[in-house]
Amino acid sequence: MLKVRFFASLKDLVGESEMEMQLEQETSVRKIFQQLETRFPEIKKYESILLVAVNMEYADLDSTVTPGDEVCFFPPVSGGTG
Amino acid sequence: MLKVRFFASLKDLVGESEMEMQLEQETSVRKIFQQLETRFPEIKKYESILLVAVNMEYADLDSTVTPGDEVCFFPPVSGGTG
Amino acid sequence: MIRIVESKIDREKIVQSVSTPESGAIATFDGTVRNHSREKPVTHLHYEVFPEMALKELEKIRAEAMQRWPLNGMAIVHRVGRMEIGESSVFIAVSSAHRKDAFEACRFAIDTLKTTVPIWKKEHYQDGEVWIEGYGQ
Amino acid sequence: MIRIVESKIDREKIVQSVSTPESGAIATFDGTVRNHSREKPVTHLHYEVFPEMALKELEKIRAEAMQRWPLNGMAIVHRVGRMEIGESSVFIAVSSAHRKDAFEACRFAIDTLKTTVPIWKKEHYQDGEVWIEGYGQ
Repeated sequence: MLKVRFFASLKDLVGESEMEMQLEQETSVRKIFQQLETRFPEIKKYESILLVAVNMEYADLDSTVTPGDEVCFFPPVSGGTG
Repeated sequence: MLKVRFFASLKDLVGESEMEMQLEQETSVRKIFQQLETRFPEIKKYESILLVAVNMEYADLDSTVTPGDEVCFFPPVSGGTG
Repeated sequence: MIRIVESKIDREKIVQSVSTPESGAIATFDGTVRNHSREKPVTHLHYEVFPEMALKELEKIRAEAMQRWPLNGMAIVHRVGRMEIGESSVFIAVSSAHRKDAFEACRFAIDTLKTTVPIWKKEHYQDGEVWIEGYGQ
Repeated sequence: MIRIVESKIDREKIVQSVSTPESGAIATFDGTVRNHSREKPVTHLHYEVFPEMALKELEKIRAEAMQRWPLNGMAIVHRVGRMEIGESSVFIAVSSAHRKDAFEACRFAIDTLKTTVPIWKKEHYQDGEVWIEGYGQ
């Protein structure tokens, strides 16, 4: 199993803040993203800008995920003001 | 007449914060300073570093003073911290 | 002090947390909610956060700053949830013996926060709302 | 707000004086009394001022900053008289739409103040006292 979380506009697009996905063996973040794309085609437009974190550390689409990991997808951050 | 004021270590050196000096006609700040030097020889060491203000605007030893002006002599400023 | 809070930011308390007898300078940055954005009137803001990771990233910023500059203290507090015009969304305070270091580290902290800390801003207008997503906006 | 004061500086009040609905950034600089100077322990400080001219020079700094950067407000308050370790001798607050301008103007203000505003610091030690005279010290 793999825990997947979404934030901000990506959460709105997916319609939920987290979900579990089947994962039996090591794979790449990209593969996970492609599975999401089949369910949520609109997510494609985020491919070139989205940020990825695996177990709360920044990663990218080529990073490896293994069963039990937590993968987070979110848009570029916009904290603060000024 | 001319009003002359001193601040910080220059005030300590001269022993008072202000004095009046005779002045009948236009002269230079340098001339005033030289008169002070005859009374307070130690003031000489400030010649190259001191700041001068005439009527509360920064001036220098070559500036002109006329009767009724206020001339202030003080060491380089050191306000603030950090 | 590294915090994500939901209530009003207490600037004075944060400044006091970095004040030390060895410090001659405290630089602060206060990010406040503007009444307009890209020529559009803003009614209020809402910030969403990924809390555990945001705290980790804020700690990283402080650790890097403390290593790069001779600082005595750095505090970063980010508020999340709904904020009104004029309220502080983020407050950073940095103390050091000399001002140059405090200024540079303070600016480094806010610049880095805006690209690495997982917090997102949603601007609300009279006629709708928009997620702000982008680098350093 | 441009002030020379003899009592404790109220940071929060000064920050509020520059806060406007158009501002997204407030940068501040707080100059605090250090417990040492040139390797020597300091017990307290004393600041002397040429009040009328100091106010004029502070106003000039603000006028120049408001002209050079798109600011919404700038406040400078300098305290004079006796100050204890950790207390603020000077506090500067600058507000602007964007942080770059607030940071730059704040730094300009403290750097300029230290060379043009007629205020002098006397450091007191266990065994005596010394006028600090020099540029930007």
